[in-house]
Amino acid sequence: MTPLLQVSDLRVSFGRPRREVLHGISFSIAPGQRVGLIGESGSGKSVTALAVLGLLSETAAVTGSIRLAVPDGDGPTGRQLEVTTATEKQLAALRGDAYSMIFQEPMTALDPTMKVGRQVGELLGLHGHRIPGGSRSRVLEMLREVDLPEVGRIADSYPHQLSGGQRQRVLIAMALVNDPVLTICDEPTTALDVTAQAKVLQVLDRHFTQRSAATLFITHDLAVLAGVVDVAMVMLEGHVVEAGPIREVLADPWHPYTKGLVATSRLELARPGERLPTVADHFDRSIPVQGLREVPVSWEHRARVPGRPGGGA
Amino acid sequence: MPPRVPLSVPLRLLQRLGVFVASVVVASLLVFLVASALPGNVAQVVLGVQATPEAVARLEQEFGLDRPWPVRYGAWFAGLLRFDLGRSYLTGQPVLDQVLPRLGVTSWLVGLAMVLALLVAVPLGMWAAVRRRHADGFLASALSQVGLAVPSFWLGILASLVFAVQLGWFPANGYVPLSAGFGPWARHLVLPVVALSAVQSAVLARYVRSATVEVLHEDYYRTARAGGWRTVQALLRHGLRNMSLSVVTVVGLQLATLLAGAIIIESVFALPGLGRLLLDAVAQRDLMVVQGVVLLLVVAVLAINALVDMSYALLDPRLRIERGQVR
Amino acid sequence: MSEQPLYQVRDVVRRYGHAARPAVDHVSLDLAAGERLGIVGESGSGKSTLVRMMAALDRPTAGSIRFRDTEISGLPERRLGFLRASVQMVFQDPRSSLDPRMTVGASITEPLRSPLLRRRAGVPADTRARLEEVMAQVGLDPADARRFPHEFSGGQRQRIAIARALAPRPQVLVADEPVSALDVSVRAQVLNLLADLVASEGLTLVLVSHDLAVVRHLCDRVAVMSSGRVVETGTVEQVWSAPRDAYTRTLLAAVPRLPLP
Amino acid sequence: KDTSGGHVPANSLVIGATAEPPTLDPTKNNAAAIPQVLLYNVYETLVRVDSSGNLHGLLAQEWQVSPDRRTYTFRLDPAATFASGRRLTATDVKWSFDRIKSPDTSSVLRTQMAVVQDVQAKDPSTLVVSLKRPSNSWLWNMSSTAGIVIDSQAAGDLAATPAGSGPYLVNEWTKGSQVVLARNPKYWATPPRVENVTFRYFSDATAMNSAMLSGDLNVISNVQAPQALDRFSDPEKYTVLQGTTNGEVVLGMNNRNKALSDPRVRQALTYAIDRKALLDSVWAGKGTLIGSMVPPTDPWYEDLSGAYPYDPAKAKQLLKEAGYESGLTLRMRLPTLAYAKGAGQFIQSQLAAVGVTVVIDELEFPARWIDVVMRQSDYDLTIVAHVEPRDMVNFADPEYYWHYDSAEFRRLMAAADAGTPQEYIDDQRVAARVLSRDAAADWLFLLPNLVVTTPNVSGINANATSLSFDVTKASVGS
Amino acid sequence: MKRAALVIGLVLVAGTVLTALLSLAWTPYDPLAVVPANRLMGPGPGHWLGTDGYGIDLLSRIMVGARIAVLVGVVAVAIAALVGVPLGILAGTAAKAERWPRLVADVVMRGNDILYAFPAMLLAILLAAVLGGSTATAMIAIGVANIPPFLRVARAATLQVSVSDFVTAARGAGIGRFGIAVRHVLPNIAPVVAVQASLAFGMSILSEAALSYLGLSTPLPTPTWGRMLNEAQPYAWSDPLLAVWPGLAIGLAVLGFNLLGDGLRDLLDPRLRESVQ
Ligand SMILES: Nc1ncnc2c1ncn2[C@@H]1O[C@H](COP(=O)(O)OP(=O)(O)OP(=O)(O)O)[C@@H](O)[C@H]1O
Ligand SMILES: Nc1ncnc2c1ncn2[C@@H]1O[C@H](COP(=O)(O)OP(=O)(O)OP(=O)(O)O)[C@@H](O)[C@H]1O
Ligand SMILES: [Mg+2]
Ligand SMILES: [Mg+2]
Ligand code: NI
Repeated sequence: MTPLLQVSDLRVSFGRPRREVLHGISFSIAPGQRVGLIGESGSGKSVTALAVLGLLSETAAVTGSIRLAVPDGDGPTGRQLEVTTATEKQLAALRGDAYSMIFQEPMTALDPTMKVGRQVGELLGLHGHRIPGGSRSRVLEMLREVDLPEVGRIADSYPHQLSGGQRQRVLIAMALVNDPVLTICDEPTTALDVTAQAKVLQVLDRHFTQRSAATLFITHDLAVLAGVVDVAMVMLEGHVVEAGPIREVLADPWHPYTKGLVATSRLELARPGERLPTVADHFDRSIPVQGLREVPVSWEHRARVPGRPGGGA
Repeated sequence: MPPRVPLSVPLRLLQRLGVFVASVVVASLLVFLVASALPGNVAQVVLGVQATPEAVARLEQEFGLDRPWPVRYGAWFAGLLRFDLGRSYLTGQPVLDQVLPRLGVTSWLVGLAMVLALLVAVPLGMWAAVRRRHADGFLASALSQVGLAVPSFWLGILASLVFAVQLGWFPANGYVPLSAGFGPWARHLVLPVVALSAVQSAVLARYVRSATVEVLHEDYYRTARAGGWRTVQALLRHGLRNMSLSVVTVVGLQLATLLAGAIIIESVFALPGLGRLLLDAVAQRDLMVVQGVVLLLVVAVLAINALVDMSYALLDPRLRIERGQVR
Repeated sequence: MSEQPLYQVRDVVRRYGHAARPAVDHVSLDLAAGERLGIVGESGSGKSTLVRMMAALDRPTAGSIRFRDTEISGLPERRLGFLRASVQMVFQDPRSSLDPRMTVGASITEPLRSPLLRRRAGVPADTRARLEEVMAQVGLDPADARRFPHEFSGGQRQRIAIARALAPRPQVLVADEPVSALDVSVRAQVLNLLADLVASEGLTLVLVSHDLAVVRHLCDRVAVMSSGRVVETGTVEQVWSAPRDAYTRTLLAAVPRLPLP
Repeated sequence: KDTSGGHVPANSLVIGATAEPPTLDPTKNNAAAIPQVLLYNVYETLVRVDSSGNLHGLLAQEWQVSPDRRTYTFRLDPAATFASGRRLTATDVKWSFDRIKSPDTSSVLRTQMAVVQDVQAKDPSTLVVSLKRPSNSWLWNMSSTAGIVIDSQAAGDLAATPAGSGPYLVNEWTKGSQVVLARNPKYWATPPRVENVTFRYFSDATAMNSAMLSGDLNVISNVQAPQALDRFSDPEKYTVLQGTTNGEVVLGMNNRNKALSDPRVRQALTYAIDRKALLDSVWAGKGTLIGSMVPPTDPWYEDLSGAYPYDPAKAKQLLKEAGYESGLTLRMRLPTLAYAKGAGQFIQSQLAAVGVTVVIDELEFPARWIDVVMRQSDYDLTIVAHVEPRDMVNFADPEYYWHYDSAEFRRLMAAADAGTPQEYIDDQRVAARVLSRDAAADWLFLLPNLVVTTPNVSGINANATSLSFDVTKASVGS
Repeated sequence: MKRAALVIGLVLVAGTVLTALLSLAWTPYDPLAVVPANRLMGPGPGHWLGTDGYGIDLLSRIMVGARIAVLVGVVAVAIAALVGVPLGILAGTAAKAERWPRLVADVVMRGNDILYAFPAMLLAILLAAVLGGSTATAMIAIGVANIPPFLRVARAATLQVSVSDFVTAARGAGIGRFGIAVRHVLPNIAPVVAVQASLAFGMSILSEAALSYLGLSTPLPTPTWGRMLNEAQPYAWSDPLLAVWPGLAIGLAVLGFNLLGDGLRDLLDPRLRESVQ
């Protein structure tokens, strides 16, 4: 089966003089596959996500290749679009339709001057989907699907009238309204409190299961990731340093950074008052990071950087 | 401690109105004092260079200028309450009768110039923002800068030289009221409006540009693009309204500038507007007219600022006060 | 509790503008010296509002807050010196709580140069020395004092904010979600730092978080807030292992855990 | 109808002018813009002045002066009627004159009428005016605003609705833009040829020129920026009439200033200024060099412009004699008028060359300048054009802002006014020479009258001898 | 392109300022001496820009004019900023405060609105009566007339800054209202004020031209660019260059200050600094 997304040797740099922030990463996502992307702040997760949909700011220079399968109605056509060279028009046709994205910050990601129902609804019309019951009913249905209460009232609300968790769910509704084959979720829950986060994760999980849709799920929180994805990549300083099935990565982290991450993520295990384990306990920053050249398409096996990984216990 | 009870909406409106009225009263006093403080004397102007001091004194008395200022202010203010701006010293006519026909001319001039400025500045500023890293965007920025650098009276002179004298497309100057037909009215206003709006367009374009740059950095803009809108579509659908807040503020701010600019444009194009009335009245120290016109301007600017404040809520739902709603 | 509590919060209400429901609704709390109090609750439950009033950065609409037997809720800024010298605050977002146009060193020593705090008992007089001391304490190189906030990572910036709060040697440290904006890899560092400081300086701590696990780690007592009210208080272990309130249980259940042994 | 742009309607004059009348009552306000429109065109006088400066009868068919020259008997034209159709009688003239004489009018014209003892309407067409003393200037003044005859029955709101006997009526007054005159259908004498006359007002000289160039005007009443006259040089399209006015541009010297009270200093300043070059620089060489307070259209005119040739050396010499060898500083307070500013700048530079430092200071005109210079005499030098006809008499008033105080001059002027017409001319001529000799002021130049018309317009005077822009003889070809 | 704006702006502004300074020491000809024989010469080797209707060298006049332009621009903007910005900060910080300061802020804002509507010309006439028509009159009148936009801009920016966490943090650190205004608000609103200042600078030069037309500014014979433009008006047909030179000078100076303002804003913007870090 052709993958939905095929990224090879993706390099992104910014500014003048050029500063490379992604140092050649490669991976692919098959239909229905749920891929996680973890890594510390600034490791290049968002840049990867934005590059995939061609949404990087114009100061970015992108090399390598990103190919998106172009679907036709229900399934992939076998045609692929090269994002790095595509026109804005070609990309716009795919964005929000077959490929969609959910951003981190629910407070600012919605247009404050437009009722949310309309913001969801206009995406239906934009991609030319004719809805039998009218777009309003589809919008309400979608809002219901993301577990929002009183969907009628919410559809007629402005973003500021909703809570953070509600807004994030509206954003999810916007991303999912056209039944995308791949949804990129860029830290969709970090801005939420624990209760709102739990709800949002539940909604996403249900949606992906029901539609057998693929996702690229970005977070720095392993605990969040564990409930959503099947396979995961670990990023560090613009490199993918480890990849494989999520259980294996968590159970037996191989890269010292991953080890540290797993250790710090288990806050509830620590005894109150006791010193918490940190990433730095496992991983020596002074050693240059080496990245994976490739992530196996099948994701069945763990992939690791050849040779000895840097420092740590 | 009892909780503070927030004012109800009608009460807040009333409060606002109260502030507005108080401002107008204070403004009227200030206007009066400044006008009275202007050196020179209308009686002398009326009687001309040959006048004897006795004649001047008699005329001053006739005008009531010999009374102490609180009395004069009181009389004027009492008139204001009846919408009576007093009578011009020079012509003996009610000031209001002089002001109203000219108010029309100036309103059209300023209003249309503002509209034109918006029509030019919004696309130009957006273009300059979207393409700011390209040569054409830089050119658009530079173009708006040039508009700032040319004095509007020269622009007016040049425009009338080229389009009226050389090409004969439009009348060189003068005004006909709208009641004389749309065509002639419009033809007479084209050049002055263009000349007046040039500077405004430039100023506005700069604000639109920076507001657009803000929008380009906004998350919701990125959301819109991720949803499938193209750059320009996203900007128009989701950027315009968000930008309008800062642009409206500037429009409100620029209005006073525009009124000042109108004085010069009205001279260059021989339009019978308020600006020229004010200029002539000041030159001749027809203080009643000066007071009337300036008070009118002050009230207009206050009213426009109040409108701008109110339009915020219209443009940005976050600023609306709703029952049972936070913030 | 035999001795007089440091803070006495009584029936405090705070209503914002025209809001229908107060953000903080008749809250009463006591805080003893040396105690470590956690305040948890979902977003919008009024946690920040409450601690801001305790730090006299906001005024209650009604109710009273006493610090060391002095009523602070109505005091004008110029008479708050004693409080400012004793109570310092760390905010949630390390990006926005530092002035982008001020060097880190200037930010940290700002409280020391404040006219309200200067020459108060306990507030260090030697600014330079104290700067180097606190920077070392939070694990920053004192040589970095001349750099600007944007040149630091999120974790580092939060350390800077903590250093700034420590500078005047306060007795009480109020931390409003100090780790929520941080990525997990640095979260542990900051929590460890706070734990160390509280222990070594004998600080009284008020820690706000929406994550009970964070509170459990640092605090001995916890107050659970919902819709502006305190719905449950108790020792951390008590609330953690046997929550009485239904809302507390939801909060606990919502914390994601790694599915590992 | 669109009269304000595009093309001028047939058989009409559209005249560009600079200042708009503030009111339409010429007796209440001294603004020159009022008689410009109304005098002779709408209001008529007993006598009028022609383009060479001579008096002719208008409403008066003829008049006799008594041997003691104190009684004037006018025979009014029996055909004369007001625009209302009512016959114009001696009673109306008496009413009009008395109105100006009346003590409760503050009009400046009252001083011109002050010499009148008594006005009597002997019968409908005979008017007898007796004066307190003989006065030549009185009759002259009667040819101007002071002498207009108002319809005593129709005099309501004269500020808005004139009631005269002239060939035109005020048809429309759009404030801020124009006054439109229409032919008086009941005019008692030869009706004028042009049907409608519009005076359009421009505060900006360039705007007026543009209007002419784009065909919105067919007459410019007086070009205000002579540098731009080249634009109208094509004789196929424009006719330029170059005549004289009564506007002497006077460099006034305050005789109360110690230095300036010394005739040698005044003469020195006069020698130090190259008036020919000044005229070229300031007014594009248009205008006339005069040398005293007399325009060439006055009967006693003689060319005195050569009396003080440009001679800086002589100027220095005179200053030295007067004791100002080491320099002299004078304050020049200028009205904000183009010619004054230009001339001031020029003069400052030339006086600097003879060791006189001029400090310039501009005063808003009219309000400030009149107040400071004319009322308070707080100045040393100033420049302004005196546009009234026959205004040399101002030098006879030592209180006038120049404070020129010469018994000889006063005596000559009094004698002139009281003398026979011939004595009037002779004495005025001598008086003008006295002024020149004393360098009472420096008459920089006489403002030109620069009228531009389209070639089909005729009957407009080149010289502006009165305050009227007289359109009664104008005609427009096709 | 951002750097280009800054560099071009700097070059133009420096050019204007240096010209002004140079004119104090040297001009090719006496900028006041009337030479009737040299009237209206075109540009040529002797007079690079030609001469005017009095035979005065135009280059010399342009150079001296730069002096007034820079002086009026700088002083007027300084007056406007020194009054407007503190009041704006006051109004901005007080808007969130208790009753009394808020009332003061309201009064300041309404007063500002009234001042804004007041024609600058009236102020200038009034001042001219007291001080005489002088450069100082024009500078003060233009400066005062420019206070309202500065005040508004500063207030809006202050409102934004004063809700930011670092201001709250500073209050928590015991910094009083004044300290916050000086140490935090002022530096953070500086970019917006810089842009406003550059806009106001250009406008001031043009306003001076208008006031000098009414005799309310620099007295004769000192050449200012505005006066040169006014004097060139009658020559619009015959010698258009007379207007072109001062027009160009005004244009370049205004352009320079605007570009400089833009460049400064970008330079002071932490967002942009971060990306070039
Ligand atoms: N527009 C940009 N201009 C310049 N540098 C950028 C830009 N966007 C991102 N970067 C840089 O690229 C690097 C990777 O950033 P990215 O946003 O992908 O990190 P992240 O892994 O998503 O981190 P976080 O968890 O904080 O979101 C960072 O060093 C960042 O500073
Ligand atoms: N300045 C303000 N003006 C108006 N309403 C406010 C303001 N600050 C907070 N609120 C409202 O008061 C309530 C409590 O807010 P508070 O910030 O105290 O909650 P919190 O528990 O700290 O939430 P979070 O976890 O999101 O920080 C919320 O409904 C919020 O919307
Ligand atoms: Mg990210
Ligand atoms: Mg909070
Ligand atoms: Ni027309």
